[in-house]
Amino acid sequence: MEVVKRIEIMASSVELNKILKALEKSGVPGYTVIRNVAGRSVRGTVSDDFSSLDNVYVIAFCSTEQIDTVIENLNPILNKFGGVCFVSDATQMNVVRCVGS
Amino acid sequence: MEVVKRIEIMASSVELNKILKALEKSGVPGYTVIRNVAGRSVRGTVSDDFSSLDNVYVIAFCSTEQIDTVIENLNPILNKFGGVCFVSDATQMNVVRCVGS
Amino acid sequence: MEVVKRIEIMASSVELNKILKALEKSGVPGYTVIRNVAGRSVRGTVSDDFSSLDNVYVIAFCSTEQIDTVIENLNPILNKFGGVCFVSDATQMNVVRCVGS
Amino acid sequence: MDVSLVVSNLLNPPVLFFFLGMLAVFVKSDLEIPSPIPKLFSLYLLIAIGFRGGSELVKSGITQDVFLMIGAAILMACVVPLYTFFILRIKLDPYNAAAIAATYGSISAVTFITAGSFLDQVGIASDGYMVAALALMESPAIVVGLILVKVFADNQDGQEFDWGEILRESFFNGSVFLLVGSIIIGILTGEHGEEVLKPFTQGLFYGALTFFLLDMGLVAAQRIQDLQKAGVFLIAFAILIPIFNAGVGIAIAKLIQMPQGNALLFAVLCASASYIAVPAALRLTVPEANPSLYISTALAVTFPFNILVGIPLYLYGINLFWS
Amino acid sequence: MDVSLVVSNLLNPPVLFFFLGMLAVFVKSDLEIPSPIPKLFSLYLLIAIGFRGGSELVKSGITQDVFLMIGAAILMACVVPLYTFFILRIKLDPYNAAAIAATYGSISAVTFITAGSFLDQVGIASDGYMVAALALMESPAIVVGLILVKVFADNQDGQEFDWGEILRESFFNGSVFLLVGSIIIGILTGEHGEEVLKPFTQGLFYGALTFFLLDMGLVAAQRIQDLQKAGVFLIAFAILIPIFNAGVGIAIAKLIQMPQGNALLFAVLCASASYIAVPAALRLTVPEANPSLYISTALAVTFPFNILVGIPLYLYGINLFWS
Amino acid sequence: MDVSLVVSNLLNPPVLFFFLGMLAVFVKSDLEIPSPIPKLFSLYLLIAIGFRGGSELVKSGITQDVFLMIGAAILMACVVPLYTFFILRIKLDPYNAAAIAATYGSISAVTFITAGSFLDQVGIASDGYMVAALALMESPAIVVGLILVKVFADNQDGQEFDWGEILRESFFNGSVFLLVGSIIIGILTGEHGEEVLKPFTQGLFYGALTFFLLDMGLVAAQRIQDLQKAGVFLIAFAILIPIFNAGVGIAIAKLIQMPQGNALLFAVLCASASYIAVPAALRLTVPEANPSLYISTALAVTFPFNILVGIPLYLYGINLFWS
Ligand SMILES: Nc1ncnc2c1ncn2[C@@H]1O[C@H](COP(=O)(O)O)[C@@H](O)[C@H]1O
Ligand SMILES: Nc1ncnc2c1ncn2[C@@H]1O[C@H](COP(=O)(O)O)[C@@H](O)[C@H]1O
Ligand SMILES: Nc1ncnc2c1ncn2[C@@H]1O[C@H](COP(=O)(O)O)[C@@H](O)[C@H]1O
Ligand code: NA
Ligand code: NA
Ligand code: NA
Repeated sequence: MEVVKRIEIMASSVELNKILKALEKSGVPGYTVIRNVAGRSVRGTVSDDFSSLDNVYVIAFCSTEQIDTVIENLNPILNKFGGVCFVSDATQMNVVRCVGS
Repeated sequence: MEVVKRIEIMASSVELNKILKALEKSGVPGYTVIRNVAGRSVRGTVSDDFSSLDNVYVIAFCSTEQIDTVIENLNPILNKFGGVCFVSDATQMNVVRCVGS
Repeated sequence: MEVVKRIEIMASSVELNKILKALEKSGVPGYTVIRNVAGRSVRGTVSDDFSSLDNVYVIAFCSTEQIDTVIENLNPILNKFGGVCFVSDATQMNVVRCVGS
Repeated sequence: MDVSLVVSNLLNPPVLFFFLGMLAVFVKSDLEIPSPIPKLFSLYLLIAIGFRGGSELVKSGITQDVFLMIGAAILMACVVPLYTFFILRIKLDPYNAAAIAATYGSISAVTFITAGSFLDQVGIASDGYMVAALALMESPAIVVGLILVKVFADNQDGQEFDWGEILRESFFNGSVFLLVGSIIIGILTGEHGEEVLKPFTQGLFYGALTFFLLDMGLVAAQRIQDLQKAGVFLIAFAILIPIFNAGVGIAIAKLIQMPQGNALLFAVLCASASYIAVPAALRLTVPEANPSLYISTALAVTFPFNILVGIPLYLYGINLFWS
Repeated sequence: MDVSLVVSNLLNPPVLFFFLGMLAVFVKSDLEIPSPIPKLFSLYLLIAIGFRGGSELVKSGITQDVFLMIGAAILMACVVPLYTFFILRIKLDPYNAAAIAATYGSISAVTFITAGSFLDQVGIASDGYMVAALALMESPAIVVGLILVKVFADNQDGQEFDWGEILRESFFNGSVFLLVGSIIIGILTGEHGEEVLKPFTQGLFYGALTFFLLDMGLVAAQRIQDLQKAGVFLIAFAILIPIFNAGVGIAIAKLIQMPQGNALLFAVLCASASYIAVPAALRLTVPEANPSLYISTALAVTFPFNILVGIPLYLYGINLFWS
Repeated sequence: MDVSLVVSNLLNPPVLFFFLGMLAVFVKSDLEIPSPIPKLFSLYLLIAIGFRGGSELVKSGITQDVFLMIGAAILMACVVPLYTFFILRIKLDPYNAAAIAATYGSISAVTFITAGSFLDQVGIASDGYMVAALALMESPAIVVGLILVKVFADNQDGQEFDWGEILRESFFNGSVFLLVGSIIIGILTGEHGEEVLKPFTQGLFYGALTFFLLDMGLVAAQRIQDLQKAGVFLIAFAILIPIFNAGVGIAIAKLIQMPQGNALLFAVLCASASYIAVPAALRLTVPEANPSLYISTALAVTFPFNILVGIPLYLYGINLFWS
C-alpha cells in the first residue's frame, strides 16, 4: 500500500481539455473523468441542461512529489476559467497487472 | 492551501432538493451533484432503471467550522428518507478567479 | 461519528459484476456505482464511446476491520482485468433510519 | 377462454419484446437499455397518447358518454385504494398497506397503451377520449393513500403532512403533467396539429412501445428477486386484485353502457398498478413504507400478468357480458 | 397587428409545448428531459434542416438571389455585434458588452426552424436555401466580439488571444460543423439522398421540434431567476434589440427583393440570439464575461419573445411593407 | 474497377456522414454524440434488421438455398479465425493473435447494413434471410479464439476457462441476443407484425444508420492515434485480410450459387470485423490481450476500409465472376 495524493477538480466542461493536458504535463499516472455533473458555487448554479455548459468532475491520484507540479499547472486554468480543486490523502492498492498493455 | 472538510452524500434522487436546500441553509460554498448513480446498501439494491428512483451522489467541500451545522441539517432528511453521509479531510487549492461573476 | 474506510475503484465496466461480488463477499455495508466514466492510465485512454468498454467508478465505505478482506478479494480481479483501487479515511454520519426496510 | 385471443395478444410485437427482455435477464445476457433511453420512450408515449386523445376528444365532443366515463374513472380511482387497503391490512402495517393500495388505485399508462394495441390487433374500435380516464385515474389514489396513512397509522412523531407538496407530487408529477398538457394541446391544435405531428405521434407509436416494453421486460425480470421479500400473500394479491378490479370495472362499464373497446381500456386501467409516478411520490410522502414491496408487486407481478394474461382475459369477460 | 397571425403561431403544437415546459417549471412539476435527450433532438434538427437545405439548394441552383441573400447574411452577422456593443457599453464593462453583442450577432437555429413551421402553418412559401444564411450567420459574430474585446478592453495581463483556437471554436464548433456538413451532404446526394432520408428528416421533423421546444421551455423558465442579476436595462435590451434587428433585416430584405417567406426567415435570424454555440465559445475566449448574463438574456427573454411574439410580429411588418 | 460503383457508394448519405464524423475529429471540432445516443441507434438497428429479416424468412421459407447459406456462414465463422491466427502469430504473441483472429472471424452488423443500403442504391436485390448469416457469424469466432488460446498459450497460472461464462458471453451477449430475438419475433408475428412496425423499422432505418455512422466516424477517427501502437504489420493485416476473406466468401458464394446481392452481403460479413460484441467478450476472457490492438484495427482501419472501398470493390469482383 503506497501513500498517494487524491486530486479532485470540478469545473466547466469547456475546460476539460485544458485540465487534462495540465494533468498529463504534470505526469500523473492516470485520471478519471465524470461528465454531466451539475453544481453550484457561490458564483451561481450551473444546471445540467445544455451539455456544452455543464460541469465535469475529474479525479486523479498521484504521488506526493507530483502534487506541487500539478497544482502549479492547474492554477492558471482554474484562475482564468473558474473551477475548484481539492487535495486529500489516500493509499493505493498494489496491483501487478497481467492485462494487455 | 486551506484545510476543508469533504462531505459526501448518497441518497435517493427524490431527496435531492431537500438535501441541496439543507446544504445551502448551512452555508456551504458550493456543491457538485452526480445523478444516475446506482447503489446498494444493506437495505437493498437500488437499480438505475427508473430515473425517478435512482440515486444521487452529492459532494460538498466546506470549512471545518461549518461541518456541524451541515450534519445537523442533513440528519433529519437522511433519517427520514434514507441515504448515507460521510465526512473526510481535504485541502483546497487557492484560486483567485478572474472569471465573470 | 464513526471512523470508516473509503474504497474507490476505477475499472473497465466489464469487470463491474466481479467487483461488486467481491465487495459483497467482503461484507461491505453498501456501495455506489457511477457508470459511463472516461479515464486514462499509463496503459492508454479508455474513451467513453462504446458503452461496453467504458469505465465504472465504484465507491464503498466500510469498517476499518473489513478493509483487508476487501483488498484481498479485489486483488485478483484488478490484477487480472486491470483497474485501480485507492483507500482513504473518513467518518460516517450516524443515521437512525425510519425508512421502510 | 378463447385461445385465439391469447394468441393474438402474444403475437403482438411489443408483447413479444417484453418477453424477450425478461428472457435476457433469465439467461444472464448483458443486454441493457441504458438510461435515459427508456425515459425518452416513456416521455414520447405520454406525449403521443395524450396528443392523440386530445385530438379525438375534439372530434367526439364532451358527450354524455364522456361524462359518465369520467365519473366512473374518478370513482374507481378513489374506491380501489380504500378496499385494497383493508385487504392488505390483514398482513401488513398501515404504511405499507396504504402505499400498496395507492399503487393499485393508480394506473399504468403502458398497460393501457398495450391494451390499445391489442384492440387494434383484434379489430375492435375504442374511443380516443378514453385517454382522459388515463389522465384522471393517475393521481387521486395517492391522495387517498395518504389520508389512509393519516387516519390509520399512529403518528409517532406527530408530524403533519405538507399537503402542498403532496398535491403537487400527485397532480403535477412529470407523467400526469405531460399527459394532461399533451391532451390540452391536442384539443387546442385540433386537426391541423394532428396532421403535422402524425408521422411522429402515430408512425412511431408501436416502435416506441416495442422499445419501451423490451426495457420493461428487463426491469420486471430484475425485480423478480425482490419478490422473496414480498411473500406469498402479496404475490397472490398482485394477481387476484387486478382480476377483481377489472371485474368491478367491467360491471361499471356495462352499467353505463360503454362500447366493448372502451370497456376493455377501462377494465385495464382498474386492473393496472402504477410503478413510476406513484412510487416516486410515495418515497417522499410515506417513507416508512418499503419501496421494494410496492414497486416489485406492481412491476414484476401485476404488470406482466396484465400484459400477458389479463388483457385477453378481460376482453373474454367483456365479450361474454356484452353479447 | 393581425390577431389571426398570433393565434396561428400559438396553435402550433411545438410552440404550445414550449409553453407547457415553462409552465412545468412555474408549477414546480418534476417534469424533466434528462440529458442527453435534448442533445439528440438538437443534433437531429441540425442534420435535418441542413440536409433539406442542401437538397433544395441543388434544385434552386446558386442564383443571383442566393448570392444577394448570402451577402446580406454576412453583413448583418458582422454589423449587429458592432452596434449592439456600443449600446451595451452604456451600462456594461467591455467584456460583458462584447460577449452579449456576439450572442445577439449570432443566431438561434431553433427560432429559425420554428419560424419555418409557422410559415408552413400560415401557408407562405420560403426557399430551402435560406438555411445557408443560418449556417453563415452563426460564426462571424464570435470573431467580431473578440476583436471588440481586443480593441476596447485594457488588456491587463497582456495576454494574446490564441486565434487558432478562436477560429476553430467559431467555425468548427459542433453545431456549425454539423449544419454545414449536412448542407454539403444534401447537395452531394441530391434527389436520391432526399428520397432515402425523407421519413427521417421530414416525417419526424415536427415531432423532434416539439420535443426540443418542450425542453427549451423547461430550460428557459429555469433561467428566469437569473434575470434578477441582469437588471432592467438588459431585459429591455433583450426585447427591443431583436425588434430593431428584425427591422433592419426586413429593410435589407425589401431592398434585395426577397420574397415574403424568405424575408421572415432572414428577419428571424437577425432578431435571434445564440444560446448554445456562442456561449460555449465565449466561456473559453472571454472568461471575464459573466455567462449568466449572456445566456439568460438570450435564452430566457429573447428566445421566448421571438417564439411567441416576434415571429408573427415580424411577419405582420413584412406583410405591411410587401403589399 | 467500375468508378460508378465507388461513386454510388460514396453518394450514399450514411457513408458521407461517416466521413463527416472523421473530418470533425481531424479539424478538432467539438462535435460529439454523447452516450448513450449511439447505443440507442445500435439497439434500433439490431431490432430493425433482425425483425425485417425474420419477416422475410417467413415469406421465403427455409429452402435449400437458406440451408446452404447457413452452412457457409458457420464454416467461415470457424475457419477465418483459424487461418488468421497463424498469420498473426508471425509477429504477435498467442494472446493477441487469438484475440485479433476472433475479432476478424466475427462480423460487423453496421458494415452489413451499409452494404444493404449500397445494394438498394445500385438497385440489386438481396434476400432478407441473409440476416440469419449475420446472426450466426457473430459468436463462433469467440469460441474458436478461446480454444486457440487454450491450445497455443502456455497457461502459466494453470487457470481453467469458465466455459459457462464464455458461452454466455459468446451466444447471449447483448447484440447477438437482441438480433436473434428480433429475428424470431419477426418470424412469429409475420405479416401483421411487419405492417404494425413498418414506419419504425423501415421508415427510420436510413436515418438511424446515418446517425450511427456519423458517430462511428467520430469514434474511428479518435482511434486512429492508437494505430501507432499497432504498427505497420497490423495495419497491412487490417486491409489485406478483409480483401482475402471477402475473396474466399465470394468463391464459396459462387460455389453454392448465391445471387449477386446475397453474395455481396456474405462477402461483407466475411470481410468485416467485430468492434463491439467481441471486444467486450475478449476483455473478460482473454485479459492478457491488448484491447487497443484488436479494437483499433477493427474500428479504425477495417471498418472505414470496408465502408469506403471494400463494399464497391467486392461487388466489382462479384460482377466479374457472375457475368
Ligand atoms: N465547495 C464546493 N464543493 C463541491 N463542489 C464545488 C464547490 N465549489 C465549487 N464546486 C463545483 O465547481 C463548479 C465550478 O465552480 P466555480 O468555478 O466556483 O463556479 C461548481 O459548479 C461546482 O460543481
Ligand atoms: N457503505 C456505503 N458505501 C457507499 N455507498 C453507500 C453505502 N451505504 C449506502 N450507500 C449508498 O447510499 C444509497 C442509499 O442508502 P440507503 O438509504 O441505506 O439505502 C445506496 O443505494 C448506496 O448508493
Ligand atoms: N492515478 C489514477 N487516478 C485516477 N484514475 C485512475 C488512475 N489510474 C487509473 N485510473 C482509472 O482507472 C482506469 C483503469 O486503469 P488501468 O486498468 O490502469 O487502465 C483508467 O481508465 C482510469 O479511469
Ligand atoms: Na388501478
Ligand atoms: Na442575430
Ligand atoms: Na469476418
